[in-house]
Amino acid sequence: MWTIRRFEEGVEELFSYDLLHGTMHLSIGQEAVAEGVCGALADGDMITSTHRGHGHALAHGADPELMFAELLMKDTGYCRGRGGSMHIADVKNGNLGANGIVAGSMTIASGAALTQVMRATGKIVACFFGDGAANEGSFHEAINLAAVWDLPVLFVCENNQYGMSMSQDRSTAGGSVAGRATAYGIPGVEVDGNDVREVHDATADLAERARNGAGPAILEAVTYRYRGHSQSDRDLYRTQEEIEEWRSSKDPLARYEGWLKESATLSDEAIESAREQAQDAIRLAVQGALTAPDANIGDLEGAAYA
Amino acid sequence: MWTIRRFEEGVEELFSYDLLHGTMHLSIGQEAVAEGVCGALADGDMITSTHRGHGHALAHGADPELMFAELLMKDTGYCRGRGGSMHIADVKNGNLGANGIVAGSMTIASGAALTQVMRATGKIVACFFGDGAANEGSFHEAINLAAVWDLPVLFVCENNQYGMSMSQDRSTAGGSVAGRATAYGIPGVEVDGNDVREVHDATADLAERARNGAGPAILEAVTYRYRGHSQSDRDLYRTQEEIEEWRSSKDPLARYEGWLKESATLSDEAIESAREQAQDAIRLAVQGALTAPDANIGDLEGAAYA
Amino acid sequence: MPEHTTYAEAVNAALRLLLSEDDRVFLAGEDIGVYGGAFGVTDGLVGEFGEDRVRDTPISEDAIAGLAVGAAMTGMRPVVEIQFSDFVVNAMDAIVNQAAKLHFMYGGQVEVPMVIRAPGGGGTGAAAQHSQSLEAWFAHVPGLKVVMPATVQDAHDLLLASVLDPNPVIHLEHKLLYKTEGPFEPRAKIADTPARIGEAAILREGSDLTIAAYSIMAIRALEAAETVSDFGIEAEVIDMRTVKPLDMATVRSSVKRTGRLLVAHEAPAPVGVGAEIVAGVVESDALDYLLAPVRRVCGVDVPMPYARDLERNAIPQTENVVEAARELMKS
Amino acid sequence: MPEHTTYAEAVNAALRLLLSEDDRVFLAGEDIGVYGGAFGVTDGLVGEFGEDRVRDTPISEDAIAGLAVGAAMTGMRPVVEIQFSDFVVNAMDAIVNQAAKLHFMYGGQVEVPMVIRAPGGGGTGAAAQHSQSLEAWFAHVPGLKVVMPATVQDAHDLLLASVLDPNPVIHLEHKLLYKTEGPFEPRAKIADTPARIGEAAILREGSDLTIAAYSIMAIRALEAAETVSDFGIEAEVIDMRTVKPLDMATVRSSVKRTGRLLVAHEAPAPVGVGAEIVAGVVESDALDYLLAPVRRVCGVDVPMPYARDLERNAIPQTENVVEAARELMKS
Ligand SMILES: Cc1ncc(C[n+]2csc(CCOP(=O)(O)OP(=O)(O)O)c2C)c(N)n1
Ligand SMILES: Cc1ncc(C[n+]2csc(CCOP(=O)(O)OP(=O)(O)O)c2C)c(N)n1
Ligand SMILES: [Mg+2]
Ligand SMILES: [Mg+2]
Repeated sequence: MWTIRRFEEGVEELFSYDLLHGTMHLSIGQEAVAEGVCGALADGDMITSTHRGHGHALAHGADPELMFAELLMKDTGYCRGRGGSMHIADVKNGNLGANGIVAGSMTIASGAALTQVMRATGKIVACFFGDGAANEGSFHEAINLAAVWDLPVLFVCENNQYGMSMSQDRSTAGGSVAGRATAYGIPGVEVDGNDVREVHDATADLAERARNGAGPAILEAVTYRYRGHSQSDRDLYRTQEEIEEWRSSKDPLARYEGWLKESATLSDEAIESAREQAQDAIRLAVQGALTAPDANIGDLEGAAYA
Repeated sequence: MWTIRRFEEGVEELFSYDLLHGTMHLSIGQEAVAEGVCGALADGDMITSTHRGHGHALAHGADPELMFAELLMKDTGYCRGRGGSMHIADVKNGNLGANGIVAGSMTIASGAALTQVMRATGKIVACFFGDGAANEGSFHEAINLAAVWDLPVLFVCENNQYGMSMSQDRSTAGGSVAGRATAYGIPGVEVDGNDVREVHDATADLAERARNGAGPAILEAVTYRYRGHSQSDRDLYRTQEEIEEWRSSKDPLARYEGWLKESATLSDEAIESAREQAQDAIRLAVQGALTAPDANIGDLEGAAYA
Repeated sequence: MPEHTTYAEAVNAALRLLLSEDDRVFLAGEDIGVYGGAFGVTDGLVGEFGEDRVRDTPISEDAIAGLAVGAAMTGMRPVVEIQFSDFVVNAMDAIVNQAAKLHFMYGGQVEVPMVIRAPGGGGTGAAAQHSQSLEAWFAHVPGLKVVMPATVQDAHDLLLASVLDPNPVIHLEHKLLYKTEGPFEPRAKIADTPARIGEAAILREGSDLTIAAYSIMAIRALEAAETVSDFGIEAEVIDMRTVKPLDMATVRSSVKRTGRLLVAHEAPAPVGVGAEIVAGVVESDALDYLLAPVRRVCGVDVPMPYARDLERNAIPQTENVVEAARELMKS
Repeated sequence: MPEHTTYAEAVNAALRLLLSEDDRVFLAGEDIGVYGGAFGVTDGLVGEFGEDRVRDTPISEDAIAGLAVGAAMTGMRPVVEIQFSDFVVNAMDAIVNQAAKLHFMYGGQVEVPMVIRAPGGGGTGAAAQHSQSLEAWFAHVPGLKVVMPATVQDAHDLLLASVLDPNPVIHLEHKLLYKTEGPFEPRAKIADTPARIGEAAILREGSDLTIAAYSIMAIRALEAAETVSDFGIEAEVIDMRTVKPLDMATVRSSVKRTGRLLVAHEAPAPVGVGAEIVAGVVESDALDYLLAPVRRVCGVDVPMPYARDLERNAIPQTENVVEAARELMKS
C-alpha cells in the first residue's frame, strides 16, 4: 500500500512541476481496496480497471517505472505514451486496462470471463468500478449477463462515496451497490474498504466461488478519496471536516500498520524499512522514467489498426 | 378487453389479405394488463407504450378506426401512415407513443414524469415495457433516475414470459422483474396479469402513491402471448401444450366474464351484447379506415423537422 | 451446398465454416439460437455447434458488443449479431470507445479481432427505428473497418475476411438482400477467401459514367446500368464492398476514363459515405477529368416512413439511378 | 456583463438568460450544480435558480438524453449537458432513435424542442476517450440540427437560437475555446439573438482561396489566413457555424469567386463534415470554377494520443492550414 501512496504522491509532485499532460485521478486513501482485492487473486487472474487505476495496476504487479514512463509521455511507458493516466494497461500481468469511460470496462470484464469459461482456464476476472458507475446501463447489462451465464467475474465497487461531486445518496437509488446484487440473484457483500484484511478475505471467498463455477458477485468496498476528483476539483461538495475525519481516524495504511504492530506481525523497524523501501522504489522509478526516450511521434498514420 | 381482442383479430385478418405492410406484434392473451392498468389511471395521466402496443392505445382511449387507418397506411391514421403498428401515438389522449426500441420509452417516461413534477400537474405516467426489456441498460437508468428524484411514474412490466424466443429464466438473472425494485428502494409488486381486477387494484394503489410524491414503483403483470412474437415466428422455443394450457385455463377474457357472472355483476345477455358491441365497433372501424384517403406521399422533403 | 444460393445462406455457410474450422470463433446475439435469428441467418447452427458456441443473449446490445471486446482481447474470435443495425445505438461505447481504440490506446498491447454482424436498410415496412443505414458513423471512427457485401458470394467471402482481420470489423448486411439468389462457391477453408477488405469490384465496365455504390445500391446500380445502356449510355458500376477503408484508387481511375461520377447509397446524403467518395475523387487529379458536376442518389433526409409508397419514395430505387444517370449525361 | 468575455462565460450568460426568461427551460447533467460543470460553464446557476431548475444527475447519459426527450414532448425546454461529447455513445438511442424521429414518426403529433450541450475536441491531454469530435454522426441523422460555435458571441447567440428551435439541437462546444476571450454583447431577451441556425459567417474576405471551417478550426483558419496574407495569399474564411443544416450557398458563391477550396475540421477526414462540404460544392455548378483539387485539413485518422507531441501532431494546427493553403495556391 505504501508503494501506491508514494506513487500517487510522486504523480502529484510531477504534476506540480508541470511534467505531465492532462489530468490525474489519484487513489490516495483508497489503497486498501486495490491491495486487498489483487492480493487475494491467483496467478493468471485478470483485472479491469478505471480512470482511477494507478493503485489497481500497481497492486496487480505493474512496474512503477513503466507507469511513470507512461505518464511522462515516454516510449517505454506501458502504452508507449499513447494512453496516459486513464488508460494504463499491463496485459502481460493480467491487467486488461484502465478505462476512461465510467463503467466502460464492465461488459469487457464479462467478455474476458466468458473466455475463461470457454477455455476452461480456471481463471477469474476482477472488475473494478466506482460507486458512480453503478448508475450506468452498462453496470446492469454486464452483471445480468455474467449472472445468467455464471461467468467467473467479481464486480468490485470501489465506493469512495462520491461520483465526482455527486454523493451516493443523491445519485444511487436504494443506497447500496452490494444491495443491488439481489436483483440479479447473486451475492452482494459490503466491506470496510479501508481494512485491507477484510477486503482480502471477502475477495478470496467470492473469487473461490466464481472459480468453482458458482458465478459472479458484487463486492462493495467502502472507502474515501482524500484528493479532489481530479486536479481541477475545488471540493465544493464536501466539507474539510469530512476529509479530515477520514484521514485522521480511518487511514488504511495507518490501520494496517496498527494491526501489524498489535498482532506483532512486524516490528516497528520492519514497518519503517518497508516504508522506506516503497519510498526508494518510487524515487528510482521516477528517475528511470525521466531519462527514458520520449514517445515516438513519427508513427501515427495507420497506427489505429493492428 | 373484447375490443382489444377483436382489434387484434382484425389486424390478423387484414394482414392475411396482405393489406398491411411490415410485421405486427399482437397482444392477444395479454388484454387484461392494458385494460387493468389504463382503467385505473386518472384523466390526464399519460402512458408510454411498446412495439406490442395496440392494446395499450385502445385501453387508453384511442379510436380503433384511426389505428386501423394507421396500419392501412392512410392519411387519417394516428401518424398519417408514417409510423405504423410499432409507433402508434395518441398524444391528445395522453398516449405518448408506442416504441419500436425495446426499453426505448423508459427514460422518456421518466422525463415526462419530471414535467408533471416541475409543472405540479398531479398527473402520473404509466410506462409499459416487456420482461425482455428489463435487461436493457435503459431500464436501469430510467428507474434509478425516477427513484432518486421521486418521479411519478409507474413502470409496468408486461411479463409474457418471453422476449421473442428467450424465456425469462434464460435471460433474466434473479428471475423477477418486480424483485429488482429492491435494488432501487422502491415497491415492486407482482400480480396475475390475466386477472384484470387484480391488475387494476394494484395499479390504483401504486398510482396513488406516485401521485402523492412517494415516487415510482414496478408493477409486474404475469401474462402470456398466444400468438408468435411477430408474424414470422415459428414458435420453436415453446410447446403447443404450454400455449394451449394458457388459452384454455387462464384466458383473461373468460376469467373476467366468469367473475361477472358469478358475482352477478352482468347477466349472460349483457355480456353477450358487450361482446357483440366490440365486434361491431371493430367491423365499423375497419370499414371506415379502408375507405379513408391514402397517406400523402408528396411531403417527405423537410418533414423530419418541426 | 448448391452452385446457386441465397445471400442469407451464404452468410450461414460462412458462419458454419468459421465455427467448424476455428474453435476461437463463437456467436452471440439475440435469438440467434433455436429461433435462427430474426432473418433466419443463423438457422441450424445451435443444433450443430451447441449453446456454448452459439449463444442466445439477453436483450442487452451494450453487453453483446462489450462481451465481444473482452473475449477478443483474451484470445477468442467473437462474431456477434445486433438484430437490426438500428440497435447499435445501444452498443456505441463498446464499439467506438472500446473496440476501436484499445489497440492504439494501450500502445499495441492488445488486438481486438471481433466482428459485429447487423442487418440494415429499409424496404420491409418496419419504419423509422428498424430501417436505418448507419455505415457512415462507423466509417468515421478510426480503428474500425466497415464491410457491406452486395452479392451472395461476397456475403460469404467478406465475412470470412472480416474474421481473419485482427481489427474490429462491422459487417453490415442488407435485409432485402437476404433472399436474393446468386452464383455461389463455398470456401473449403477460411483462408481460401479471395476477398480483401478495402478492395472494390467493378461489376460492369462502361465508358460514359462511373457509378460508385455498395450493398443493395450496387445491385440497383447494375440494373440501372443495363437500362441506360438501351439509351446508349454505358455506365461503369463499382461495388465498393467495404466503406472503411475505401478503395479510392479504383474509383479515381474509373472517373479518369469516364469523366462523370454518380454515387449511390441508401443512407441519406448529408455526411454519408457518398460524400467521402466524392471528396476522395475531387481532392485528387481526377478532378481535372470531370466533365460535369457529380451526382448523389441517396435516401431522402427523413426518418423511414411506414406506408409502402412513402417508404418507396424515401429509398433510392433503380429508376432514380437511371434518371440521375441520364441527367448526368445531359450536363 | 463586460464588453469582452470568455466563450465559457458567454454560454453561462445564455443559460442564465434562458432560465430567467423561460420557465419551461431547465438544465440537467452530471456535476452541473455546485461543481459548476467539468469546465465551469454552469458555475453559479444552481445557486441562482435552485436544484429544481439546475439538476445534477446520476452518471446515466442515456437517462439524461431520454429525460430531455420526455420532458420536451410534454412542454418543457430541456437544455441538458453531456459532460464530454465522447459520452454521447451512451445516449445514442434517446438522441437518434427517439429525439430525431418522434416528430415525423408520430405524424407531427409531437415536437421535441431539446438542446444537448457537449464539449468536444482534443488538446487537453485527456486522450482517446475524452477528445473526440463526433459532429459527423449527428449531421448524418435526419431530424437533428448540429451547432458548433467558434466565437464568444456565437457561443451565446447560437445557444439561444438552439433553444428557440422546435427541433432537437446538438450544441457542440470546444474545450479549448472555453477560455478564449472575445468581444461580447449579451442579449437582453432570448428572441434578441441575431443568430440563425443554418447561416454561415464570412470571418474574412479574400479572393485567392476559400477556407470553410467551423468551431476551433475556424479560429485557426483565420490565423492561417493572416499568415498566408504575408505571402500575398488572400484567403476567404467561412465559419460554417452550424454543420446541419450546412449553408452551402455561402460556400459555393465564395468558391465561384476564389476558384479554390480548403476545408478544415478537427475530426478525422473519412466521412467527416468536410467531405459533405466538398460534395456540396462539386455537385453544383461551382465545380466549373475550381482551379485545383480541393484540400482537406483534418485530424489524423487515429484515436487521440495522450503524449503532448503526439496529440499535437494528431490535431490540425494553424501551420497545417497555412501549409495546405500555400500548396493549394501552387497547384
Ligand atoms: C460514461 C462517462 N460518463 C461520465 C464521465 C466523467 N467522469 C469521469 S469519472 C466520473 C465520476 C465517477 O465516479 P465513480 O464511478 O464513483 O468513480 P470515482 O471517480 O469516485 O473513483 C465522471 C462523472 C466518464 N468518464 N464516462
Ligand atoms: C433495443 C432493441 N433490441 C432488440 C429489439 C428486437 N426486438 C423487438 S421486440 C423483442 C422482444 C422484446 O421482448 P419483451 O420486452 O418481453 O416484449 P414482448 O415482445 O414479449 O412483448 C426484441 C428482441 C428491439 N426492437 N430493440
Ligand atoms: Mg466514487
Ligand atoms: Mg415478453
